[in-house]
Amino acid sequence: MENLIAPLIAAPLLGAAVLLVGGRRLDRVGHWIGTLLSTASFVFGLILFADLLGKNAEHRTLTQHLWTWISVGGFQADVTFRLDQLSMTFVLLITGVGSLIHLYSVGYMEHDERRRRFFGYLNLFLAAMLLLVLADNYLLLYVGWEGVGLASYLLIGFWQHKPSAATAAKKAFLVNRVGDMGLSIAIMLMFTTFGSFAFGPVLSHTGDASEGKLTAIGLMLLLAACGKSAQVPLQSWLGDAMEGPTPVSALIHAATMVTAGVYLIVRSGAVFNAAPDAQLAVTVVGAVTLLFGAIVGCAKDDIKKALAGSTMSQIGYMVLAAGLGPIGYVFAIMHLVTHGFFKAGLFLGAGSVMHGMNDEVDMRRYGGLRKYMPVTFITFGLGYLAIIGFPGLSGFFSKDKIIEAAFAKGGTEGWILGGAALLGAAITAFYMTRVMLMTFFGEERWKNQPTRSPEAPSAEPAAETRGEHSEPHPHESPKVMTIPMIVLAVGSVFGGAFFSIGDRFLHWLEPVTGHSEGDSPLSATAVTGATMVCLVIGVAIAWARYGRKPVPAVAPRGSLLTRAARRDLFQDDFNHVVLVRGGEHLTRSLVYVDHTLVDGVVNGTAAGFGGLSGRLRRLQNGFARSYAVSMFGGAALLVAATLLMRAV
Amino acid sequence: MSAPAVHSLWTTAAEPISKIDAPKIEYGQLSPTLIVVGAALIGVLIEAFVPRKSRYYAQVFVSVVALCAAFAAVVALAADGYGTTKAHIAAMGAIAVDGPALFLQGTIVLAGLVGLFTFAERRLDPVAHGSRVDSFAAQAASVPGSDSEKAAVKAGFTTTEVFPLLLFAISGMLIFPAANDLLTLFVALEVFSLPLYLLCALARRKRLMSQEAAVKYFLLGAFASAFTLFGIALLYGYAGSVSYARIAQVVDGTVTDVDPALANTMGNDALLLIGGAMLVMGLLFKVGAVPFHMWTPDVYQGAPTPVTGFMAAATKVAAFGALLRLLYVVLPGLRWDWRPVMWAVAIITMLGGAIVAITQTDIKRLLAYSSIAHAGFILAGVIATSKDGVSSVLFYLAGYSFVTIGAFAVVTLVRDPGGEATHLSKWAGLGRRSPLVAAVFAVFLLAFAGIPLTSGFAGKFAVFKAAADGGAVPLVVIGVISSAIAAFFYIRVIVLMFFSEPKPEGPTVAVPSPLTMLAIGMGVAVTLVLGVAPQYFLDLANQAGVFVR
Amino acid sequence: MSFPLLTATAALPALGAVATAAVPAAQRTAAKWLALLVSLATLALAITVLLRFDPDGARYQLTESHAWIKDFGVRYELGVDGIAVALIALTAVLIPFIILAGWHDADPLETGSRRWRPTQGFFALILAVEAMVVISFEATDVFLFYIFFEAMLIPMYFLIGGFGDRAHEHGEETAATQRSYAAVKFLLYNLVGGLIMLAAVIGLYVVADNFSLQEIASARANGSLHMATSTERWLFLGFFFAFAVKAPLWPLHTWLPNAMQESTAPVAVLITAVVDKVGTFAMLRFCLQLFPEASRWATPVILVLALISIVYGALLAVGQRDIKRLVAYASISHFGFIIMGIFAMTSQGQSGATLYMVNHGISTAALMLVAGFLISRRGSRLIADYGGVQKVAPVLAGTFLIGGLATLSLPGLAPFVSEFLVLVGTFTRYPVIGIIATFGIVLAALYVLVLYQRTMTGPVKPEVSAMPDLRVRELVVVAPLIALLIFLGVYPKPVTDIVNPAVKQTMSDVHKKDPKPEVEAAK
Amino acid sequence: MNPVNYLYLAALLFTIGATGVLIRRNAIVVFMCIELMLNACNLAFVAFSRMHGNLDGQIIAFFTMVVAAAEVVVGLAIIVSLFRTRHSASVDDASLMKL
Repeated sequence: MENLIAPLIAAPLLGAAVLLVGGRRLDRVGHWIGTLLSTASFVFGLILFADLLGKNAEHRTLTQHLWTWISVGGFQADVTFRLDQLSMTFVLLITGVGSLIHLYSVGYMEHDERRRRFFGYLNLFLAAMLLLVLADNYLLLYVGWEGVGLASYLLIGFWQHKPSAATAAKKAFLVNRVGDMGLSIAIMLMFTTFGSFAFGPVLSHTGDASEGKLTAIGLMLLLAACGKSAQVPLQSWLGDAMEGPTPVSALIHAATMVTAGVYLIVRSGAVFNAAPDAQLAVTVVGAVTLLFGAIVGCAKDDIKKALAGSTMSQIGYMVLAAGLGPIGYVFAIMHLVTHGFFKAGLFLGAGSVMHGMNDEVDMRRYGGLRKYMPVTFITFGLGYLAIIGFPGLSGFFSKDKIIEAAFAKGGTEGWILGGAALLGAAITAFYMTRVMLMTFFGEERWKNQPTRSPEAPSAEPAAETRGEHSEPHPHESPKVMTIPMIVLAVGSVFGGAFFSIGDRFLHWLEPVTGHSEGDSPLSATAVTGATMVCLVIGVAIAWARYGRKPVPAVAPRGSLLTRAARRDLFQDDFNHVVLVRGGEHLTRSLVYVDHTLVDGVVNGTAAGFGGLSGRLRRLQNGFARSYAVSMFGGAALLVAATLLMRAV
Repeated sequence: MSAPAVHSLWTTAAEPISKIDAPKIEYGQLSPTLIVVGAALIGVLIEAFVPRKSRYYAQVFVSVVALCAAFAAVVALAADGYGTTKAHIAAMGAIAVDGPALFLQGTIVLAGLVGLFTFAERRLDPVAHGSRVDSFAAQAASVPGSDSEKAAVKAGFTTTEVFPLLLFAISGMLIFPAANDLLTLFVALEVFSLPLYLLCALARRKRLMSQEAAVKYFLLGAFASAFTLFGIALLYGYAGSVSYARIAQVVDGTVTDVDPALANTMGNDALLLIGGAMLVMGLLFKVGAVPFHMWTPDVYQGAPTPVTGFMAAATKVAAFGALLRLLYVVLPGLRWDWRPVMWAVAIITMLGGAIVAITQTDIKRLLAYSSIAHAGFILAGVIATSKDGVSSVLFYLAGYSFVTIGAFAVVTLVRDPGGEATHLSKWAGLGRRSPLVAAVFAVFLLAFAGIPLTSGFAGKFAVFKAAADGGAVPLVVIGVISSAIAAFFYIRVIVLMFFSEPKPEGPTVAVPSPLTMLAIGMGVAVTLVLGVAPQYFLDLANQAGVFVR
Repeated sequence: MSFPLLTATAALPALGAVATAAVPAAQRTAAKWLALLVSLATLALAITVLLRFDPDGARYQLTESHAWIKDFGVRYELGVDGIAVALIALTAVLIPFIILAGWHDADPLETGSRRWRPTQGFFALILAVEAMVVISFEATDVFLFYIFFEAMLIPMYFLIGGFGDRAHEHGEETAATQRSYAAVKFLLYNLVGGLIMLAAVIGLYVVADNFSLQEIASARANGSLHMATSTERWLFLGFFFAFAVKAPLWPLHTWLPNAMQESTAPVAVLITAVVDKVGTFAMLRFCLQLFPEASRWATPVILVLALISIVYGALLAVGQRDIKRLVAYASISHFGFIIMGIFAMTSQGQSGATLYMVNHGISTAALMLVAGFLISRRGSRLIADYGGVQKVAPVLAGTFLIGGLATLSLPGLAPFVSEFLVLVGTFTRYPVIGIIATFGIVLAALYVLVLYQRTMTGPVKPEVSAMPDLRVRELVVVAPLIALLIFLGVYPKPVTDIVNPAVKQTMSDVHKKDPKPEVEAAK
Repeated sequence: MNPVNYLYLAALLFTIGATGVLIRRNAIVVFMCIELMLNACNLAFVAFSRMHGNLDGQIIAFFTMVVAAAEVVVGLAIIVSLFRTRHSASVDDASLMKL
């Protein structure tokens, strides 16, 4: 049965190869090939899942060894796959959501002449992501890790003729590279510590290693996670990543890739368990990010950017949970899965809205769309309820558990983290309600709109290919797009309940991640109650600001905080000033140094000899008598020297 | 009369008339020299009696035959073992017949032969009034630009005297490294210098420069030989004899019969040191070592290019040969005195030659300075004072002389209306015009620069190796540095020839007669053979590495 | 006596060079085909060497030994270990692509007489370089190696100075002067290095009295040949200097940007992918084997210099405005990695370094050759002159991107394996240096992606709007290279298996062992 | 009289000759100075010959004379031709070639 793991990856990889090498002749069928292969991989996933369920909990780990990749001295890296409950969960999420989004893209990218390549990239992403979660050692994981980075680079920059897209893609890759640095250093540390970097040896020997080493490894892994999962301080790329086509944002930058960081941390749980300092760092990063993202999310008028902020914040929750150790691992993954459903749904909804609105992304130009695109409205609305944690929907279960766990951490830490989580919940409720209201309620601001203000965010120029820039005629999207949305909506409604009833998910995952009940200072009900209160407050404020009074079509200046949030709390400006400008100056000065100093020394020596030569040749003045003088002098010297030699 | 004094060819006349015994001369072993001298005399007779028309051919014929015969003789002697086992001192102590002597004589004769080819070249200069002319003045006596000169040119005169002069010079050079007493040394020095002075003055074009070169060369040369002679006098005063062996004995203090009468002067080290220094100075002048080098650029530039080539090659060989013999046979006991001094000379010669060459703009001057630098490299080998040193120098000289003649032969090919186009700017883009000539010249330059797979590298390696073995590591390092500097200007010429666009009014490359082709061809052949498979010649040099005492 | 395979591998291209040069002026195309065929035949021979080589056999195999210049203690001694085999294979693989890529680079300009035959010369010189590189990989006699190490400069020099990009932003006149400047700079730099090495070679002879690598190494090992510490260090420095110039190592690197910038892309590849490898190879074979103590003594300094090369080269690459210069500085950074790996003195480091030489050769070839195709289309090397190429020439852009990704050593492509091995190998012994070096991978991403963004993405520049996509010949050049990159990326075993034993030997030469991990967790 | 004095004289003459070569312009005079140096050498030879009581020195002196004569022949020929070309025998005028 484990022989089915490789095909799991191979299918989308094959798709990518065929679609990218195949060339124009595949243009007509390309997207169907892509969808087919990703679905195939999903089917493999289901078969394997069934197989795992058939086994009892202890034997639910399949490994498949293909070949030895690198072997030098003690350095041994195999191409081996490991399928256990954790990776299984991801496989299903990735291939499932992935296939849905493939389907959606068939409609969404219909008018793009480079659709074939788009699907090639999507397949490439699936393959890399699957490799990431199925790898049995960190180096192989690293391959997938950078592979998804590449795929996201290609997809963010898919509309390369847009400089903003190209820049965003580059930025995403670079920031991720910083994270990757962390991962590679972590691997080196593992090698020096354990003489190996395969999951088995490393995770089973954490007990024997010094805590210092483990903390170092943990922190490096955290750095990697920050890069991939857009956690503070490496979060800056996610907002710009929205330059990519919306399905990409849904799949890569909401459902799957950005959650890889969480996977890494949970997977390396053994390391973190043995390195409390590293764990603390993780929780802090998580808490900070969940607030950061939420705040940013509140201020964005670009619907995708707002959702991006929320993604950041939700992943913050997961990281926080993962940082809590065995208390939180399971819930981190659980939230990850539910989030995969509803956030993907939300993005697809947003895409559908834009699809109907000439790719308008400025929510201030939406309003009252519910009657024009009912399906989108309903699915989006369900996703909305799910994410804010409306009782009964999936977000409610998963997020609530995390908040509990945060308190269960105990001590002041517990209170702080829990408080942050609660606050986050409130803000989430606020900005999501804001999005909801601005998009589907209120008066129709897109009617007889003035010429768009230049600074207003303009998105997908596929518009050029796809119809005119006249007043939009909102309309529902075709089936091929709505069906995935519906499916995801269903998931986001029932997922949480399904997982939590009887702790299904807990029992499923526990063998891998381990689990322990913290001693919460608050009872579960208390936490839930608090969460509910926060939720209501958030919604209320949002309704007060955007539901009751009309939304101005041009963004008001807003409070200092708002403006800060619009500018991502100045994080980009900081990067720009410190890193970009500084880097430019550094390189420019180095170029100068290389040319004048290093090269100058060489040319200088040459010039020096030239000058010396010029001086010396003047002695050759053409007068025989001066030649005679030199001879005479020479003879004198010769004699003198000889005598001197004898004298001394 | 004290018996020991009576040992030398020159003093037999002092014997009482009654029992005169003819000096014993091993003609066979001196045959190379004698053949050349004889040919030279025949050449004089030809000048006297053969009608002008056929003189050229007669001269060339005689010279070629003579030189070939001389070389054959050298080879025969060597094969006969005179280079090794039978090595001894001939002509009553006047001339040594031993390895170095034969090796150098062979080199000189061959160099002379190749030089002769370039002398005899008559295709390069445009035909003057229906008669082919070589690169020598129509009539040396006539004033440049005067009617007499025009008349001479019109009459199609050529200075066929150059051939006997060449032969005389060669004969002198043959004796020079073989000379085994100071008088012979001096006579040989003059015998090959005087013809060269004259040859320098005989250029067909740019006669002013030619004459100036001759004057400078002559005056400075005479000046130098005066020093040499005084040095000889002092050494004679020191040792009471001019025979190398005798002086060496006195220097070593191994002399058996000290005549009390001489005690006051004999063994007076001041005499020895000053004399030795002056003598060495005379030789250093000939090899063109700094600071006695200043004549080289001017003379090389002014002299007719074939003469320059011959001079640059053969003179160096002969002079270094003599220097070796002097330092290894006469003054080895003085090693600790002259070595440091020679170190200094070698260093400033290497660096000076290389550095000044960088900014040269005339190809002949450039080659002159490069020859100075090479003199420095060879000196490094001379200083090694070991058998290796000797053989390495011999090898270097053999390789170097052919490269030099070849290079100057190429220079004669590049011409413009004013004669040879020696200014470097004129050489721009030569590689585009006539890739073959440029390539050949490039090969010579690379050999000069000591790039592997050329004789230059093998020689340089041999010399430096000997020097390093002799403990002169700093000398090697400086040698390496100066060869790096030298590489710079050789490369400059290559860049000029290949990488710069040819000038529209650039020079033309004359198609030479087989003679010059032969000269150049031999140059290339020797360069590559000595570069790729030097072993055989290294063996030769090794066997030839021992001086007879 | 068995068939002298190694000699043949070196002699074939040499003869081919002569033959190519002899092709009459009119038959230009014939010369090209001849050169191509010869290079392919050489490839065949190289593959035979690869197959005949037994990784677990004697250290040096297929050895040949003949007396040459016994006066200098020089023998004509050939023999290959795993490292040499790998590099010979690399050379033999790359040359055909170089020839094919340079197919039209040397078609004669109008100037010059009919006797001026640049095309024949161009391909003859390339083959000559191949011959010399191959034999210097094979030589196990220091002197023999030195001779070809030096002689190599001459054909390279003519290739750089004689043949440049067709179109030059400042016109042919300036181009010529800049070219010859670059050529002279290249030659003098390397000649100075070589001459200093010559002094060391002579010194070695004075000490060891022969030049046979094996004899000297074994004599040193069994103590029968003693070197004073200072002597050994001086000799080491003499050798290392030459190799560091060739490699090139900061601060001796400045000749490389000029040389690569001015020469045509194929020649640039020849320089950085093939010829420079001789330098790093020689460090591994000669410095470490002949002077183990001195090597260990110099390690810290060399590592720091290598580290500077890595960061410095990458930073300068970021700052370049000229595509070829950018690649050149990138190569400097990569050579930093190679040298670091060699002197980290761990098996991962040295195997990684060897693998790196191979991979860097292939990846640079891919990137540079595509860049060359790009430049030949637009007639400018300036990044600013491009933009939006991706839209008009997607295949070109794609291959260019893959080359770039290889250069930034993306996992899955060959360079990643070697780079990671070098990093790990360094890290295990020198953690700090390893970590700082890791910054190199971020900078690499920076310069590659900036280059790609500026040239390939964004709105289409009018000058490039009519740019044709890759032609068949060009695809034939690029596709195999990319295939090779991917293959060695996922399955480097064939190379590592050959290299590892040789590296084990070298490690024992320098009396170094891999540091042990803190916990013995592996199996 | 002590023969050593002759040596001093010889050295003196030699120096005078050398100085002459260095300071005089006229090629002829320079040449004469050289001849003077040669004669100084001869004097030295003869003196030494006397001191050593063997005839080598004297013989050498004769040879020197012969050589000097030959030198005169060649030298004068060159100098005269130079003079006829330039109408001046000044050594310094002949400085076309320099640097």
